[in-house]
Amino acid sequence: MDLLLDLARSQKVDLAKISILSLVDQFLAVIEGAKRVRLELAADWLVMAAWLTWLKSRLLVPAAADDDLESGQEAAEALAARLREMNVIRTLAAWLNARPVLGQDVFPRGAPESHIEYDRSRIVIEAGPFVRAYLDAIRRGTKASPYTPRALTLWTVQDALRRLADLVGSLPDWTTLEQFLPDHMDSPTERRAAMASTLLASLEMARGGAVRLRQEEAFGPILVRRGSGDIDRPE
Amino acid sequence: MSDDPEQTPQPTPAPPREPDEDALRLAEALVFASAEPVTARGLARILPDDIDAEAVLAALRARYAGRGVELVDAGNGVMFRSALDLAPRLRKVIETPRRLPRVAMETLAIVAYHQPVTRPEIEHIRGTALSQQTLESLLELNLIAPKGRRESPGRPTLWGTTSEFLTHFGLKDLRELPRREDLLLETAPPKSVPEVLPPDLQPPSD
Amino acid sequence: MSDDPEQTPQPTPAPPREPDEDALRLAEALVFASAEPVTARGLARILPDDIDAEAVLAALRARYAGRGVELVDAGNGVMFRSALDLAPRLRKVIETPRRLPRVAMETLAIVAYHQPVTRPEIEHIRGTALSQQTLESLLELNLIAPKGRRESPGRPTLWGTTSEFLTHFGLKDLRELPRREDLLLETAPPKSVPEVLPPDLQPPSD
Repeated sequence: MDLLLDLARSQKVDLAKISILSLVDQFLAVIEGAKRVRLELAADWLVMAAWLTWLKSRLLVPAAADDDLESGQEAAEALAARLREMNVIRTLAAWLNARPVLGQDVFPRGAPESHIEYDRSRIVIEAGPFVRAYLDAIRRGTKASPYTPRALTLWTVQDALRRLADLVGSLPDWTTLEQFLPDHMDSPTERRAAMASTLLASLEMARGGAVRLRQEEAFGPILVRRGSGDIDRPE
Repeated sequence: MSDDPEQTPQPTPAPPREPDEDALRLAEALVFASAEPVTARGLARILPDDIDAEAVLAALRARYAGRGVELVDAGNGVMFRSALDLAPRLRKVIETPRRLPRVAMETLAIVAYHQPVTRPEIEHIRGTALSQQTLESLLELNLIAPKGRRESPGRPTLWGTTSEFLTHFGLKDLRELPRREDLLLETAPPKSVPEVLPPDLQPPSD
Repeated sequence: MSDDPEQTPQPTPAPPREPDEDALRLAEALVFASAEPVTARGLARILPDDIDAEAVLAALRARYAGRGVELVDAGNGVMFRSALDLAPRLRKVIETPRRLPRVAMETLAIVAYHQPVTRPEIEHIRGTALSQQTLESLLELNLIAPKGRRESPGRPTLWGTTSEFLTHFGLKDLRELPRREDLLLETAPPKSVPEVLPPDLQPPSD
C-alpha cells in the first residue's frame, strides 16, 4: 500500500491515468534495486505492480461482461479511497514528527523528584478476611484435636443428700426444694440434674422420716420441712 | 518581584488574591519536581485557598518565557521543558532515544485518527501486516494502550492513544491534531517521502 | 527580561567573557534535562570556548537563589532541587495500610471471640503452636493486651483485644462482631469451644 501510494503520488494523477510505460520503468528499477535491498519488500512491490497492471488493463479494455467492468471500476475506486486515506495518515505522521518531540527536541526534567511518601504504619483489618481466618483456625483446631466428651460435673444424689442433711435442720418452716440446690448452677442442664438429684434425696429422707414433703397442687412447688426421724448422714 | 505587570498578564477576571512570590515558588517547585504534567487542580490542592492556581501558572509561564527551560501545556496540565532552540546543542551531551521509525509513526497516526481501532483495521488501512516489533515499540513508549474490546466476533482488542502520546508530541488534547479534511486537501507530499522508492526499499543508510 | 539585575548578581571575578544570557539558558536547560549532576566540564563541552563554565554555573545558582527550585551541589556537579522549605507542603502522603499476616489474623480472631484466653487455649483452638513472634507483633500493634491471669496452675496470662482493635475494625463494641452462629453454618460448632466464650459474646438469650 505504501508503494502504491508512492506510485500514485509520483504520477500526480489518479489511477485511471497511470502510465503503463512508467510503471514498467519503475518495475525494472525495483528489480534492479532488489539486488541491494531486502528481497521480500521488492517482492511486495512486484505483487502490487502486477495487480495495478491488471487493474489498469481492466480499465483500458472494454470488458465483455458488464459486472467485470463494474468490479474493475469499483476496485479502482476502493483503491483510490484507500490511497487517499493513507495519504492522510502519512501527512499526519509527518505532522506529528515535525512537532517538538519530547526526549528528541525538547527535554523533560532529567531527575524528577518524588514528594510522595508512603505511609505503611496503619494496618487494616477487614471483616471478611478476619472472619475467614477465624473459621479456618477453628476448623483446623477441630480437626487436629480428637473428640473428647466433656466430663459433666453433675450434682449427684449423694451430693444432694449431704446438702439436705446439712441444711434442713437450720430451717424451721416449709421451704421450697429449690432452696436446697447448690449455688452457681449456670447451665440449665446442670440445674435440672441437680433438681432431680435433690428430689430423689428428699424422697429418700422422707422415707426415713427425717423430713416431711408437701405439694399443694400438681407441678406446684415442693415444700420441705424437718421431720421427727433421725437424719442419716451419708458418708 | 513577581508582581511585575508585564510578566503577569491576568486575562481572567480578577482572582481573589494576586499570585504572590510564595505561590509562585510553590508552583515552580511542584512542576519542576514532577515527571508528569501538573494540572491547575493539582496545584490548587497545595496553594492557599484564596489564590487562583490558573493565575499562578500563567505568571510562572510568563516568568520562564524565553528562558532555557519553559513552561508548556501537556495533556491537561503543564510541564517544564528545555527550549526547542537548544536541542541541537543539548543532543550532543544528552542521550536521545532513537526516533520512531516511519512504520511506527504511521501506525500511531492511524490509531490517533481512528481510535478506538483494532489491529485488523490498522492493517487494512496500511495494507500490510502490523509487525510485532512496531506494536511493542509503541506499547513500550506507552504511546498507545488497549481500550477494551470490540463486541464483535473474536472480541478484538481496541487500541487508542494515551496521555503520554499527548505529552510526547506536546499536545493539549486530541483536538489539536490537524483535521482530516485539512489533510485531504493537502496534496504536497510530506518531505519525508521524497522518492518513488519508499524508504523501506532504500538501501539501509546506517 | 530575565536579565533582571536583582536576580543575577555576579559574585565571581570576571571570566574571559561574561556569561551571557545564551550561556545561562544552555546551562539551565542542561542541568534541568540531565538525569545526573552536571559538572562544569560537562557544561564546557557545549559552551563557546571563551566562556567559563564555572562562572556560568555560579550565575545560574545566583539566579535561582531563593526560588522554588534551587541549584545545589551534588557529587562533583550541580543539579536542581526543590527548595527545602517547600518540601513539607509538596509532600503527598499516600496511605497504604498493611494487612496482617495470616497467622496473626487467625490469632487475633481467636482472641477476639474467646477472650479472655490463654496462649495454650489459643494453640488448642488453632490446633497448632503459636510463635512468640506472632503474639509479639499483635502486642506491638496494640491489638491485644494482657487481661490479668487465670487462677490455675502456672497462672497463665489471659489475653484480650484492645480498644485499638475495635477502632481498626471499625467496631464500636465487641458485640458488633459477627456472631459465631452466623459464621459456622455448615459445621457443628466445635465441642471444645463454647464454654470458653465470654458471656458478652454469647448470642443474646432473648
